[in-house]
Amino acid sequence: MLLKYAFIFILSGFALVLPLVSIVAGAILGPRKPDPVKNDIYESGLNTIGDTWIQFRAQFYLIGLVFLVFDLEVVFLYPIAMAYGRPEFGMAAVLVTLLFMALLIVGLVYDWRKGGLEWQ
Amino acid sequence: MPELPVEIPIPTPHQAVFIMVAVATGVASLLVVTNRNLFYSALCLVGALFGVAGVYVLLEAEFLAITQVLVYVGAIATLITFAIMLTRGIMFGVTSPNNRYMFAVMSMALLVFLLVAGVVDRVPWAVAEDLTLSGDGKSMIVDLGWEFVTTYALPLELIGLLLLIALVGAVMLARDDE
Amino acid sequence: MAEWYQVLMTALVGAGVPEWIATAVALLAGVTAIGLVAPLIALILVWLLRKVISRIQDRIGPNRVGRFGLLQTIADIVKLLSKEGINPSRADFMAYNLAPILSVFGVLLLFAVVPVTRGLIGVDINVGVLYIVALGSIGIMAALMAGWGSNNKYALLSGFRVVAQLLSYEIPLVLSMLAVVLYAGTMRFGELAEQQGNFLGLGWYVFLMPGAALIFFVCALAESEQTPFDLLEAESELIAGFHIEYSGMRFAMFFLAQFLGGFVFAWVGAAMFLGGWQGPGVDLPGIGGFLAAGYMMIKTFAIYLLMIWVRGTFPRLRVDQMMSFCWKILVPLTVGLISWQMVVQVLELPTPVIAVLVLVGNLLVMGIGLYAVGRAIRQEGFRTKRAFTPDSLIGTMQPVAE
Amino acid sequence: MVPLQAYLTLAAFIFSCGLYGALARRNAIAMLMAVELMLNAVNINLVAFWRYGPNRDDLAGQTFAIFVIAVAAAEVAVGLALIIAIYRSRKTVYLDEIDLLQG
Repeated sequence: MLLKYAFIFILSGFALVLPLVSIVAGAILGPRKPDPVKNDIYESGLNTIGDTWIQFRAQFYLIGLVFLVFDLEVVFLYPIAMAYGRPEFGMAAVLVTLLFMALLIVGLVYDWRKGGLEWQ
Repeated sequence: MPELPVEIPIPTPHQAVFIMVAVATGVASLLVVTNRNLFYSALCLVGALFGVAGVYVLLEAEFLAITQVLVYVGAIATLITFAIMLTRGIMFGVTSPNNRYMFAVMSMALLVFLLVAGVVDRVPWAVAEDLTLSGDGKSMIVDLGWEFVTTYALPLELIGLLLLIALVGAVMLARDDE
Repeated sequence: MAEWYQVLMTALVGAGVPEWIATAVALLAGVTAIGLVAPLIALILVWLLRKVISRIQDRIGPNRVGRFGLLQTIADIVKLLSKEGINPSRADFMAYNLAPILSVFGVLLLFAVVPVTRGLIGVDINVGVLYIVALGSIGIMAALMAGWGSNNKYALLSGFRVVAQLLSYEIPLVLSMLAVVLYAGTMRFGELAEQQGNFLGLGWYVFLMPGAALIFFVCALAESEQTPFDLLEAESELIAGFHIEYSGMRFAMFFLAQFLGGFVFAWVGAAMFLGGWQGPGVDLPGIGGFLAAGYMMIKTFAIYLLMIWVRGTFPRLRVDQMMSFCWKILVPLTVGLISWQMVVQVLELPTPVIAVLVLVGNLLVMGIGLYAVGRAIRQEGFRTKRAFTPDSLIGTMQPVAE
Repeated sequence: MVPLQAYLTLAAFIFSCGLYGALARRNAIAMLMAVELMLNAVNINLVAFWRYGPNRDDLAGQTFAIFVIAVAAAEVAVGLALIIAIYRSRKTVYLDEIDLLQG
């Protein structure tokens, strides 16, 4: 098994080097004549006003929150789905799983009712 | 050529990979807590979490490794980055200063590490003789799922309840009140 | 069935090479193959996209460089190589430069698990399906870093949107894949393809689970940032998205990652729903293997062409529509589908009955989904007649009132 | 084979880093990150003991590690929501400036 992951390990090294080499090659081959106007950031051709890192609403955070909860549901559901191959997997196990899923659906519905999923 | 006084062992590929992963993880986690820029801390945290996933792979717990990447790198690190962006005024320079107990805490943490490392080295661990895993990795995942719905059915429901409560609480806390 | 690296290693050891060198050579050969094939595929994809989109829009497309414009992409690469890499003022060096590298990194790693033919899979790991989803999150991190590091309001807003979109659509994506895993009982792509081999190699899961396949396709479109979900780089709102401040090779890296990402999702879809390498005649000795690899590529490119077709015809969604569609339609539908399948499969029924019930559930899901979308479109028709507030388009761009 | 002690030492190192960060940082988010490191160190230990223990068919170590990950996720979700809420009302994420209870 470790041999398979050794392959992924080597590939990950390669996958880092390939874009790095391309970018360095681009930096070497391309011209380099920076000037303030060129390096200025482009915001629809207007001069940039104020600080870039203005504050954002918590909407994005709420989406991330629901995602986190469902991601954990997935982590538990995948092994349970695999366990269907076992002959002794019965109705009791299914009920346990369905109850687990129902709890999370309640969370989603709560968020929905509270407007956490509305995009204002 | 003179003989070396200590024979340097040549690591097996498995050991060599472990050393690489361990050093990377250790350095990344050290940078998480010493970096003065909070955003860089978060990036280093992602690196450290990846390293821990690599450690799980070396321990042949592949489902746990993929869980680590899925939950920690995919969700938790992203949420932390969001929170960093949501809560700061100016992002340049020192955004993550230390408090006045820094040196005391540093020496304490060092002491804890040395103590634990020393103890770990001296304890005669009851390590199994034969370390090969029985069955393939697939049967392990199947067993994990089976454990979740039988032995650990109650903890599973409790986790579901905990997540529900966490979601409700966090939504109430973080919502924009207009 | 022996895997490719085992065959290679046995051959090398047989030739008298020490075992550890044989292992290293085999693994390096595999990595090199992926490293050569992936950029080549990207070249073909760019050319294909341009040609097909041009045809849809009643144009000819590139036809000057090489026959049928086949070398146009290479000319573009030469152009991109000779361009100046501009460093925007006050950009964050680490985040800005790491982002394009990481986005390619995440996509190239996905090529490790997608299957070509029997025994010719980079590595057939036990968690293959989850691996695809988990490593997709590297792209999210890269987009966030690019948006944050560019010191540009549009880039940052787009970076936030990327995260919101990709995170949201990951849930129905992974749940629709769970439907297949639940039925097949495996997460290995090799075994998934094996199990679809009945009925002369036509027992594909798309016939059994059309609902899951449709949801997977929609989510794959969203995950690879294609139309109608490409409002991350909507020209009219965000100019070019999180990579607006990138030029030269660094821009090319984002481009490469996006194309390859879409292709990998098409590949995964072909492997999970269209039977992988299965097809008539794959068990023949000799040509069977080549036929299988051919089927795999044809299916993958068919799905990719479908993606291009969608790209050429569909209008773009709004942010709020996109998020509602995901959380209010797709997620409940997939959860319902999974629950249905869980109940059906645990009943002690003969296999054909279970298959029919699963199919009924999928058709039900498709029906409800299409009805919900239709209703939403009708409501939207009323809504757009009213004067709309520009605030809803700019959305979260407003600073919070002090 | 890598000895068990190597894994335990690595976990101890990560735990100490987390301990230092959790106590020495002023920023609440940095503290949360340090707590995550400590939980990860614990997980490494759990899995290492499972792998090197006498009964590897008993998956308690791995199961527990997954539960730890789930609890950590819930902790992060609520913790960050608290930080965001406090930041909204008090405009700070520095823990020593948050002294609601001192009257």
